[in-house]
Amino acid sequence: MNKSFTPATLLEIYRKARLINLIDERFRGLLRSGRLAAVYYSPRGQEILAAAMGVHLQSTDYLVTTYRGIHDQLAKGIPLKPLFAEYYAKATGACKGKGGPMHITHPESGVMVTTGIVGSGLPIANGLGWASQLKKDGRVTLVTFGDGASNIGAFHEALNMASLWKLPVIFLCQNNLYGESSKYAKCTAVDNIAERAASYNMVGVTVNGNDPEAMWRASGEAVARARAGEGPTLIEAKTFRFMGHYFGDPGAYIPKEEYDDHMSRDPMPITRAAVLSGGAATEAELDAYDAEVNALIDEALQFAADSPFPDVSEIDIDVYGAAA
Amino acid sequence: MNKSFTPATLLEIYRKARLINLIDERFRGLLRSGRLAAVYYSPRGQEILAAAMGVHLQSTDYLVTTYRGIHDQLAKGIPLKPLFAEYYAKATGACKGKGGPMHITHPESGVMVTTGIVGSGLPIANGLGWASQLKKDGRVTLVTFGDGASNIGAFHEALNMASLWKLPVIFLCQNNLYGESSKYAKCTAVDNIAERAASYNMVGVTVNGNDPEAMWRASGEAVARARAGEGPTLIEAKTFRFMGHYFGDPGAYIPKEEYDDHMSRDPMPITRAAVLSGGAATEAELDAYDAEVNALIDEALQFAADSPFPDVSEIDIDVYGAAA
Amino acid sequence: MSTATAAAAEAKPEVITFTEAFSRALHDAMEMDPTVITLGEDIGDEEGGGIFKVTKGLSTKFGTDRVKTTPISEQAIVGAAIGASLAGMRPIAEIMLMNFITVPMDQIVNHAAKLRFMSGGQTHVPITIRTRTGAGAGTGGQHSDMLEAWFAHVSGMKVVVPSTPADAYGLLLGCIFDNDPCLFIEDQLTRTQTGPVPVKGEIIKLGKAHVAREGKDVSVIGYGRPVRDAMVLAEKLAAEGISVEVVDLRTVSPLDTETVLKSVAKTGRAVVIHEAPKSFGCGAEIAARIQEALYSELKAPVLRVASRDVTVPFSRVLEAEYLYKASSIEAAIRKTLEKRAAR
Amino acid sequence: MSTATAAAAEAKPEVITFTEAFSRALHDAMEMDPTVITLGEDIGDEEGGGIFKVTKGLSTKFGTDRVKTTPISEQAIVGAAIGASLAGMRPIAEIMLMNFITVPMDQIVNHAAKLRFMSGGQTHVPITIRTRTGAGAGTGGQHSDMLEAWFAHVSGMKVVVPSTPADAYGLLLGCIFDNDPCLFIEDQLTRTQTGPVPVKGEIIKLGKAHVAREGKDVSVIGYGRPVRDAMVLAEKLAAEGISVEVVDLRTVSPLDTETVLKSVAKTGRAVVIHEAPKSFGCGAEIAARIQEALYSELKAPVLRVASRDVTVPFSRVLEAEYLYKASSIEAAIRKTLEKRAAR
Ligand SMILES: Cc1ncc(C[n+]2csc(CCOP(=O)(O)OP(=O)(O)O)c2C)c(N)n1
Ligand SMILES: Cc1ncc(C[n+]2csc(CCOP(=O)(O)OP(=O)(O)O)c2C)c(N)n1
Ligand SMILES: [Mg+2]
Ligand SMILES: [Mg+2]
Repeated sequence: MNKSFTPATLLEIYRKARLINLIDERFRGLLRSGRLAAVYYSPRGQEILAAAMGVHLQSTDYLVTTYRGIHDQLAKGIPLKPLFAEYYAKATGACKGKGGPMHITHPESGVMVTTGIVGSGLPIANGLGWASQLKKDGRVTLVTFGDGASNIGAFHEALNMASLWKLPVIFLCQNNLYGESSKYAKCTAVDNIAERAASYNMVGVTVNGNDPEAMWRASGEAVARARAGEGPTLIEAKTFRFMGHYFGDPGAYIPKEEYDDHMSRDPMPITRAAVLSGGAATEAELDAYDAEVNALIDEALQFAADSPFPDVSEIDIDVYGAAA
Repeated sequence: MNKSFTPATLLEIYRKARLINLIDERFRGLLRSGRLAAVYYSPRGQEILAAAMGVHLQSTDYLVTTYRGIHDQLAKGIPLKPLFAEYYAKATGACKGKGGPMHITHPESGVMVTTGIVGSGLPIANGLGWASQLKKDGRVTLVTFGDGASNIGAFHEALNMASLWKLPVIFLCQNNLYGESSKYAKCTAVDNIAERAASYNMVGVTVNGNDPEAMWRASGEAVARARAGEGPTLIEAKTFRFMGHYFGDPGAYIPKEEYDDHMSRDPMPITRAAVLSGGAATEAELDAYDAEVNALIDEALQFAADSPFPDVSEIDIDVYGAAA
Repeated sequence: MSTATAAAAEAKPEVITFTEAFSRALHDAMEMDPTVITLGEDIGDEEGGGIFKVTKGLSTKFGTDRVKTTPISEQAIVGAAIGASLAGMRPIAEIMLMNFITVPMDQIVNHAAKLRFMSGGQTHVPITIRTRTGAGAGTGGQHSDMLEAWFAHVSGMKVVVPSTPADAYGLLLGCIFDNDPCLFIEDQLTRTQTGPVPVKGEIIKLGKAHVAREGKDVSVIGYGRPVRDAMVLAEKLAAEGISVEVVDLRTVSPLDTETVLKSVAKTGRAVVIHEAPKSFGCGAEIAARIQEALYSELKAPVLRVASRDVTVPFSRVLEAEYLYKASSIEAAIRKTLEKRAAR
Repeated sequence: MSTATAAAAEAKPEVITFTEAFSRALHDAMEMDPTVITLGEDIGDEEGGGIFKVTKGLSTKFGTDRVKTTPISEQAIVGAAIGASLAGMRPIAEIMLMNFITVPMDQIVNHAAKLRFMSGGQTHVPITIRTRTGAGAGTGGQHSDMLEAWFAHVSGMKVVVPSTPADAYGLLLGCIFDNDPCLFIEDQLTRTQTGPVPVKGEIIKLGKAHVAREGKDVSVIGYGRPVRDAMVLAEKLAAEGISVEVVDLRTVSPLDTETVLKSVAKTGRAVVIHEAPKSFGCGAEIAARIQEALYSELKAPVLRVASRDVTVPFSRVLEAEYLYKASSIEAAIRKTLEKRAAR
């Protein structure tokens, strides 16, 4: 795929990433002030990679993500109201308040599974890909996971099967250098996770996930490969987790120099500057976009806040379906 | 390790392999005639690799093997009487007739675990290696498994951990090209399993397991590496399974040409010829060895046949130990 | 009989084995519905159609896209079934033997069973996991376990165990076309035993127990292999004038409490049977429900007959000692009939 | 009091939390016995000493060879514990949350629990698997399950659930120094609650239930968190003249039937409680044994109070509805005391 990376594409990526960024900031504010009480795994620092992948996907494509998945879900196009309402545990939430942040599901936007179990999304993604292969619907399945997940058995079984069956699946490993409080090198006996693709005769690429163009190219190639029926790809997007594992994690285990070094390369301001220097948008336009997004956030938060909690009768619903 | 491969070493390997070979032939005869009734997974064709590894090990080293493990157990030095009696389900069996062929255990000869679950021995081997590392007892742990096992999650988790912790473990994959009735290529998305070692920064070697010298060198290097505390090795020993998956399996799924081609390279007669041409032994001496082994087999079979079945009271013993 | 019916009789044997019943259900389901697909180890015809030949012919007839032989990767097998079901398929995943189901427990319990609820009903997981097991084959501790109690304890799952070939056919179809994850357990010991031929395409709905034999003195409640023993015993005891009612649960979970209580309310006595070890097994739940609901009606304590609380031994002598015995079922039935001081 | 005892009192606080109790048991065990080692995700001090700080200080004090932070590889974690135990060590494996124990089920069930039996007693597996769980924290369907019933159904395993910090300390030591594989379950909801300080090094032997409060009208039998509710209720009901005996199982399996039956034989009434969903849970086994052994002594059916048979919901409104309620325990106690027609 040698489509050229235009300023317009950069802007599109920035806008998606900025949406994620503004929502994450707002959520952390709400959590800090106690107005929102929910488990929360901030995607801060990982916005660009999700956005650069997202611009290649259609709403009919499938996404399987994790507890740290709000950036993937937003990049996939999930609407704010059902998403926020689910965080607020409300009846109007995507999952009626029954799933919560770790289990966001929204089939209309292709968000099929959000799992709280490390590595478990990968085998499921294969099944979605198998169905697409059978139906010849041309859909691509994106499954995202962390560096720590690359050490669990499900990763191995899933990549081997995906390669054997040439499934239209993209395995996106977001290597943010930590799994909870454990350092990458202490848990992962390989320099670059993408090298593991060789164990499955699979294409594997390591890319700087915080570089919009590099991430956009790697993603585009993987999506094109999948759509063409040429099989899966393992993308390792190097990035960093700025806000600790979960909201409230002081991240004391991260050496200050390491943290500052990454912070100094925060992809959001860098990308914003690139958009401006590229001429795709002016300061004023970007500020206007922020205002626009903030208005949407306000509206969705209001919706979530105003919505009722699920009725207790919901407890016995959705346990089993109507018998076939 | 550049010890030279002498005719004496070849003879030693041949003798171990021949012991396995003669016992396997006898067992299949007994099963055919119905005088032995037990699940049996023949190692026919895989004798040399087990023997060439075995000559490097001491009785204090640990072995973790599988249902197809009789060649590994014999190469490790398990005595015939408790082994045969266990196949005969007798009270004098290594496991008092409670474990059976798939669960042979004999700590005195280092046979710590025999599992019937594919891939499950690998994580356990790491623990034995960890204990040796803590005790600094210089022991090596050998864990053997098949090509099919290289596709299960436990394989991945175990190799990653072994490499991170530099454990004194040797992962010996006996690639006999089939997992039950499934062909290697249909299940395993890599040309050579040893390539998977790269996913764990581990040394990986693919060797012709039916070639005594090549297998002896690869094994010696791995054992030396483990003893020196330089970490684990993944050895892929290419071989072939001549007698189907289990005793009674007609092996109809193996194309005749493929089978005949491998049969024409049966390592037992070839190695016997090499021993003779190498001058380490004469026809007469090898025949005498066979007679000697057959006498031991007769004796052990008699012992097994004459032994009593376990008393029914055994049912409630060995469920829990005496409280600490 | 007319030559026509004679021909029909010829064309269609009077009985089939469990294996044939499992196989027919798979063939018919795949024929009935193109969304039915299946995967598992060695199931394709290139591999001989499965270790017990249950899937023989499927890959040839329906193609290797719908019938996939997999690597030895149980987590990937169940995960693929789940994912495909989310996209509208009805996958059937084979786990060769039940002890290997310990490998994909996360996929089954944390995902298949919970996704409908956690998604607020937006998605559901209509998969069937076929597995086989059973003690008595001399395969020892890691190849014989009945673990159905684990899954019965997991809401969202359905657990089904047939006791006749006809039930096996109808219930397997019931699982395949049910809209929730079903665990279907095949007994490896009785697989060559025969029974009447089921009606093609006739589904047995899940969740209903079946009164396999009516009686008035004591209710024997169970599922799977032991129910076959109970039917034989019931016949034998009838000669002595002891009238045994046999309730075959068919679906172990969700449990059809209504049918069970109706029977025991009538007989006043209950013996609960299963092959799995007794302690913390499914029989405990059945007994607990009966004694709670029918305290005043019970003429005797609810008794349980099951296998011993130990690992399945290899040696036949010990394996026989491990396994529940028909004689123990008979003894339990007689015990419930003994006179006893009323409370 | 003398200045000496005053100083002692100062040096040693009167109460400790569950978390402190777990932590002390680990520290003391590693100090007492050099073969005690531990591994798990994020447990080292470089990682902050574990998500709830239970393992804090261990790696610094005993070294990173004996205290190993692992990759996210539960099968490898439990397998390594098993292997090391076969070589004479006493490993403690931490599975961060109980839902993740679905991943290493094969290692636990097919290996840890069976090796002693399958080897004819030549080897055994003295490992302790520490895990934590519990609903009420708003973490939803994949982070709250109580799955102890699965393990209670597996012979060879011991399942332990403490209800006080002192028990937590003594029972965790009991698991570590026991010669069989033990599953030790820590409740994440009560971890900051306090109780009397245990005696250093004092082991509570496994397999014995504890009569936490004597009474004569009704026996409340359970383990873990609900036992704490029962103790409060017993106090409250005593004021009304209802004398409640509370039996804390401590070891869920193997079950101390003797102590349970002794209590119910005395009171004639039983209420069985646990947090896990009711159906096919451990309470069923307890109820089944009681009704079988004490048919004539029971003055009322054995009642069970447990959580709902559904996935743990995220929304607090629903989560509260899912969870067993102290009020339900009280209602059950009163129900067993109602007059009823004798049989
Ligand atoms: C099987 C399993 N083990 C452990 C956990 C606990 N856990 C949740 S997130 C996490 C770290 C995951 O790290 P990584 O895969 O790098 O993803 P990240 O959080 O960095 O995005 C762990 C250990 C889990 N959820 N599932
Ligand atoms: C987890 C698990 N899945 C499936 C099986 C059934 N099974 C037993 S042996 C076998 C084939 C193993 O093939 P391979 O690893 O190549 O070893 P080989 O038998 O060829 O020596 C299978 C699928 C099992 N024992 N364990
Ligand atoms: Mg990470
Ligand atoms: Mg093989």
